[in-house]
Amino acid sequence: MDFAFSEEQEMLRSQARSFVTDRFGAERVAQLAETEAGWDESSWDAMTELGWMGLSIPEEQGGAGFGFLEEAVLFEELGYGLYPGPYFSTVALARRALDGAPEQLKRLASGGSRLTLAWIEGGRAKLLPETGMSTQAQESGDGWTLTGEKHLVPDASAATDVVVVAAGPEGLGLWVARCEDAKIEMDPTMDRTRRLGRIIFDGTPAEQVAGAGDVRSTLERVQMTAYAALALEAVGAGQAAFELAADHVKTREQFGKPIGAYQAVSHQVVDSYIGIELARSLAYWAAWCVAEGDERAPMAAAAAKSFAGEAAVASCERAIQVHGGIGFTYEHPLHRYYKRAQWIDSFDGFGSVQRASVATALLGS
Amino acid sequence: MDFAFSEEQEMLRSQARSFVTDRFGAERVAQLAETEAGWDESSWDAMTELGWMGLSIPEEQGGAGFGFLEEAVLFEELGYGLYPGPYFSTVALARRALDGAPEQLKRLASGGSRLTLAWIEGGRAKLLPETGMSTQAQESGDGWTLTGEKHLVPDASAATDVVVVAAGPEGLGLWVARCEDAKIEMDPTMDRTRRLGRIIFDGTPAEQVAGAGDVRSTLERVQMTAYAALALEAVGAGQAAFELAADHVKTREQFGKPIGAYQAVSHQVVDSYIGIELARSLAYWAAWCVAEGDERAPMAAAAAKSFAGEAAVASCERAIQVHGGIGFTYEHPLHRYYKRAQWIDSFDGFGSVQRASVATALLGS
Amino acid sequence: MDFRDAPEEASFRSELRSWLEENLPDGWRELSPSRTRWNADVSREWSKKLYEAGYVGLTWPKEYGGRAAPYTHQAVFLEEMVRAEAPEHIGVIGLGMAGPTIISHGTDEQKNRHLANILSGDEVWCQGFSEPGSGSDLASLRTKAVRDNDHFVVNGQKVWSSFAHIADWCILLVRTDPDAKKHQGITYLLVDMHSDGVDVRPLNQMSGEPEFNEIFFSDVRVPIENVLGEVNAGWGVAMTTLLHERGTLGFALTSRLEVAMNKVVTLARETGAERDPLIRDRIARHWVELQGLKFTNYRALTTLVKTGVPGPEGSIAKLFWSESNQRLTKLALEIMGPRAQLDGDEGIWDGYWQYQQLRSRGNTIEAGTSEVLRNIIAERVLGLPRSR
Amino acid sequence: MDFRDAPEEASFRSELRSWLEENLPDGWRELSPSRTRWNADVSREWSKKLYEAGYVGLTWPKEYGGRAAPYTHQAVFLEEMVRAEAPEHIGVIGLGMAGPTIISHGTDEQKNRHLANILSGDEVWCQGFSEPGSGSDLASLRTKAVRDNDHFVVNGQKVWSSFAHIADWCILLVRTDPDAKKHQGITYLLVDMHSDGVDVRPLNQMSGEPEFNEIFFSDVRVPIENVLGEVNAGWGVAMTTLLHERGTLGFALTSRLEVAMNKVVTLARETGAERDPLIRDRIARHWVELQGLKFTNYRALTTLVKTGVPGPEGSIAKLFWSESNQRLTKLALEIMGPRAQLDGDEGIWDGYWQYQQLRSRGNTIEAGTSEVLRNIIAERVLGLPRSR
Repeated sequence: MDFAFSEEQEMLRSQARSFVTDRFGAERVAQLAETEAGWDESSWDAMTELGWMGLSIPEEQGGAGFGFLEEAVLFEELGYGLYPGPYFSTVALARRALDGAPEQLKRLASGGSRLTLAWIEGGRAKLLPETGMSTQAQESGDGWTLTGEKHLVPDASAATDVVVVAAGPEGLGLWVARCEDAKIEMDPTMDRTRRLGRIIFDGTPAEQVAGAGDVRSTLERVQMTAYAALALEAVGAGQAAFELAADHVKTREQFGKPIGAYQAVSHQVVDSYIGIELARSLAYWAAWCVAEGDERAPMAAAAAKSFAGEAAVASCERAIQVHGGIGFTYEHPLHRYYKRAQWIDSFDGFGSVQRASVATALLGS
Repeated sequence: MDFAFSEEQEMLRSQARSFVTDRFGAERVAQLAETEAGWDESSWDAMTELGWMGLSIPEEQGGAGFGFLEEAVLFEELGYGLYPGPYFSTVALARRALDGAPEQLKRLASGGSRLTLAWIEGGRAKLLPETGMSTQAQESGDGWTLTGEKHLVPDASAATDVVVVAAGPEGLGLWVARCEDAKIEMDPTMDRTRRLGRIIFDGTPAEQVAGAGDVRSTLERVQMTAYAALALEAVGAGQAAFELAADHVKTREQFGKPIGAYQAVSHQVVDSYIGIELARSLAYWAAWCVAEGDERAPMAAAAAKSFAGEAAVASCERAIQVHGGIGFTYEHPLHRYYKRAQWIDSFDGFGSVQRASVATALLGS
Repeated sequence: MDFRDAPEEASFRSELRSWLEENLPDGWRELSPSRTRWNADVSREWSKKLYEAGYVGLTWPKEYGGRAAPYTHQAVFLEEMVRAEAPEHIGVIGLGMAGPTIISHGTDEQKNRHLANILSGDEVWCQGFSEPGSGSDLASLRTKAVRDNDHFVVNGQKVWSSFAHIADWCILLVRTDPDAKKHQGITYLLVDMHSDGVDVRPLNQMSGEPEFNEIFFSDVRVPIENVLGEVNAGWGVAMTTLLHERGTLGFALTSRLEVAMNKVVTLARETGAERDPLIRDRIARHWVELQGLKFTNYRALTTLVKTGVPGPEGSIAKLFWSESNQRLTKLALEIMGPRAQLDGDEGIWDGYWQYQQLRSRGNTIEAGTSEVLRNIIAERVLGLPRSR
Repeated sequence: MDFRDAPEEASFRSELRSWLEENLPDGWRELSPSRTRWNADVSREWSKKLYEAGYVGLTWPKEYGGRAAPYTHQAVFLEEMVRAEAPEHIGVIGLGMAGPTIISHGTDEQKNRHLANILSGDEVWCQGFSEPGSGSDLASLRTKAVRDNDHFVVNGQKVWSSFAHIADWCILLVRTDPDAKKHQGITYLLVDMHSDGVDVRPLNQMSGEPEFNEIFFSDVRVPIENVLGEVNAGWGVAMTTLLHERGTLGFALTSRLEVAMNKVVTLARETGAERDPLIRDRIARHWVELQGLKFTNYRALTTLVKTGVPGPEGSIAKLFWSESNQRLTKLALEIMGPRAQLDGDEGIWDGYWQYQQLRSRGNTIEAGTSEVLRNIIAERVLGLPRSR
């Protein structure tokens, strides 16, 4: 029973903290958020060089052969720094669908691809589809083609490749396509550092990576990994907002005292501290369960995502409140953490959706 | 548009306030709560003399010919004073089922009866029964007899007569029986000033007061009147707890200051004030709607009961908290308000049950 | 007690309802649940129309263009505006704050000059109270005005000023005696925003849109007759303004909340969320809260009508409204599920709720933070000891 | 990071699990979800059994009867006690507060005299800190002790003292220098509760049952060798006690919450409330919170194991536990619906939840009010300025 990261993992954390604070301070993130691309493509090469793309990819495919626990450290730190770029969509979503596609993993580890996952269609938004899909995969020569439209695809314009949930002749399956072969339209997204878009496939060539037999289990793995990753990001973002709040109330004076001396202010900061610490514990537990393939992983990940998403939102809201007017302006960084926290909170449904899964595990359906 | 009680109603309020504070101060209520009877039977005669029993009963049956708005004033004040006795069960529950029984109203107005309503059976607890009832009414000579067992009957041992929801040959109906003809067993109730009991009928003679044709509408009237009355009582009880809290924090000192100077304390008292004021507005609105037979009455009464019940519970909880240890003792009066507030909150289901009715009115079922 | 309209209220209501039906801008209702919010030109035109029909300044004295109607007519007016989802008058600050303060403290000349123009929308007003260094602690303000013969010369910076970019006039608090105690060296000025040396810069809020502004004053000359009340006695005058900001305005805000509540019901129907028991419970909770708030306002109003002083319950309005509006707008996003992040054209209703939700976070900060308002209720309404 | 048991943890767990299965009092599990709670005789016997099997004082030094096991064994112990729904050791105050304080500050003689007896349950302890006039402001205490040769003579009154009616010993704070500053004239005494002049009177709590007591001291003579730490330096010693009360005890309280959580699930199943989506959401919320609290405790524990100092997260345990327990017990009543008012024999599970719900209101008051604990986190953990 040991609830601490290893020394190596802590070194990775320091590395990641330096990376985001040196390259992606609040001002830089704000600048990038206003650009058309929304991110700094050169950061991908830097992160590849640091070995981050292949962290959990086996050595034979050019990765480092570590697991999700190492990636967990990065998710928390990239959340803290609000890193804008397709790391979440690549590593938490698409990469989890590629264990049966060694060539894809090789490309990813070498920095040759950036990925995302497309699962949502008009009217259906759940990550685990109950039935059918209007996006169709058809056999064509020795390969496949995809036709259909996917919505709310994270970081669609930053990705080079996309894993698609589609209906094939044998039932649901997963295919990978090149983004350049499809049409991509980005939508206005509240969180400008993690945008959503539509991808339209029209006879787009694709390669199958999971068939009807294992699509469900693959998507379950994607879902729990995404939940855990988002919980960690939420902890990072919520922690950053909490730190801004704590620093501000120590120095801002009103009525002759720092406002942190008023309980109506200080107790809000305490509640953020408590919320984020509990969220952190849940997120680490979920990360470990996912990394180890523990049987509690789906429940732990759902629990962590629901709690951490809400805790991060609340931490940002309290931070805005104790900052007063300045925290409500566009020029202050707080709203960026807030929008990321809300992005996380809304992913695959707000907290009550994940709590419904927890309830099913506890009480039956 | 006028949101104030009339001068006459305000005089009635003063009269009621004097009655409860002179005769039923916190110490007296505490004494009575520990007796076997649980109340002071002589108070009934005094209240009858004040004309309270017949307030809403037509003059031809010996009443004053006023309406529910006058009774509303009493419910709030009796809640403030935690009056122990079957006023709620008589006036808010049973009396509303007796409009078609002028002789019963006459007896009530003259102080000749104290009433309650018996609707719950094992396994079914809703005031508006969906179907069936195991308690049976059978014709017998020129009258009726009742057989069956009713649970959770308010103030069962203090009542002389009971209105019973039972199944007759034509379907559900309402009958009145004498309590002395039935077997009454009181149950341990958290609120010792408003106890619940079981009444067992075994061929008990009874008089029919509503038949299958109007039982549903009668029970709907009972329900909305009970909700409004309980909302008013909750306002009274919650107000009393709020006042105890406000007084305490002005005088109790810790760290060299009255504790009301600490925002963590004073803001709790403010939140109680807000909760009770909103509850009061809802309760008055509901009372007016019920008094006038306004079409919004069922929705207003459900809204008021759900909000006021929860506001009163919260007001008591904050009062206990700011009192510290002393507020948690049996000898302090606070727990009596708290238990009454919880009694109200649990009546016919906690707040979410009434909110479900509100939602149906707003959104359809 | 009677929740029905008295006869003259009923006739006022029916006259107003017909008027609104005939006069609402074309296609307004269809437009309203979209992000398209506030357009100064449309708003000015609408304000004028309302004024000419006699619906602005209902409770103001007749000699200043008002109608001297009872306060209950104002309540009827707000209810009908909600029912019609009608746009608001442009002069929020003038009608709710500057006007009532001028009525209380102004000279006849000031009243004659400004009040009718406020009602007609010909003068748009803004507020110059807050400064970067003085938020909740308003009396620590440092913008200074120095007497120069028959003028004050103003230098300093104000912030969080809505409408300043289109305003003609400003109610401005300045320090005129730096040696006096904090509350005793403040003067309340009426400042022409078209004066030389006034520079307005928009401040973007979280959603990216401007709404608030900074105002910079550099040697702005304000004639001495534009002092409202007495020199160095501006703090008391400012209290009148704040009382109206938190009281009367809170009343109007409750009407806005009712509009939003109705829109949430529509949203739940459109998305199918109306079948989710968790959403149903929360919608019902909001509806109940809203009725509680509305009728609490009415109780305070009745006290005002009967005694001339609003009931203490009025202090609740702005505080509770702001927290309720935050919960309601968040509920709207939750109803949208994963689509909650889609803003603008692709969002449901053009990102209406995305804007409203972000905007709502300012509600507990502007016009008295929730922390300050709870202190005020604790101290002034409940008589608890001071916590500062 | 590894949430699995290390090999020696696994073997400890399996040994303990078998032991509990064999040794739990007959019918205990069937009895436990009823109001029948706490019986001193059963509890003493059980405590002795636990002690003799070596399960008490797992982390205490061997020379005082402990097992010198790593702290993780204590966590395993608590988990297994929850799993078995086993009764607790009678010596809550001795094990959690008096014992650790004596280990930190006691003389060898004091350690030898008391520690083993605390573990075995032969000495039951109570706490004499709070007074009617000094609740959160503990240092304002007025119970005084005057030196008389080799004794202190104690006079005064303490309150909120659990177990005092069956206690053999008391950790008592007294004022020994009335002229010193508030925190500097306090001495920490170990007092034999069987001494002349000690009078214990039960205080009934809201539910009507006694649990707390008042203790009156009239010329009680306490030998000078029963001073813990130095004379007039009792405040620092008391801080050690409070740290353990809120830290270690908070850890154990989380285990209790887990037992309660499991019972709520059972209740929801028995009543059919498990099908209500509102109840399902709340149960899930509680379960999630509970895991968060439990693993936060484990994180603090890991820090303690690695560095010898518990992590700052530990300060959360008692505060969050108390508020969570209040919500959970209220949920249980709501699950019962209109039957929630039925207490005692006629209630579901003999009024178990009715008692628990009322009892829970004390949780945010005893052992540091939530207000004080938030101040402590603000000031000591987050470094915010003092708010008093």
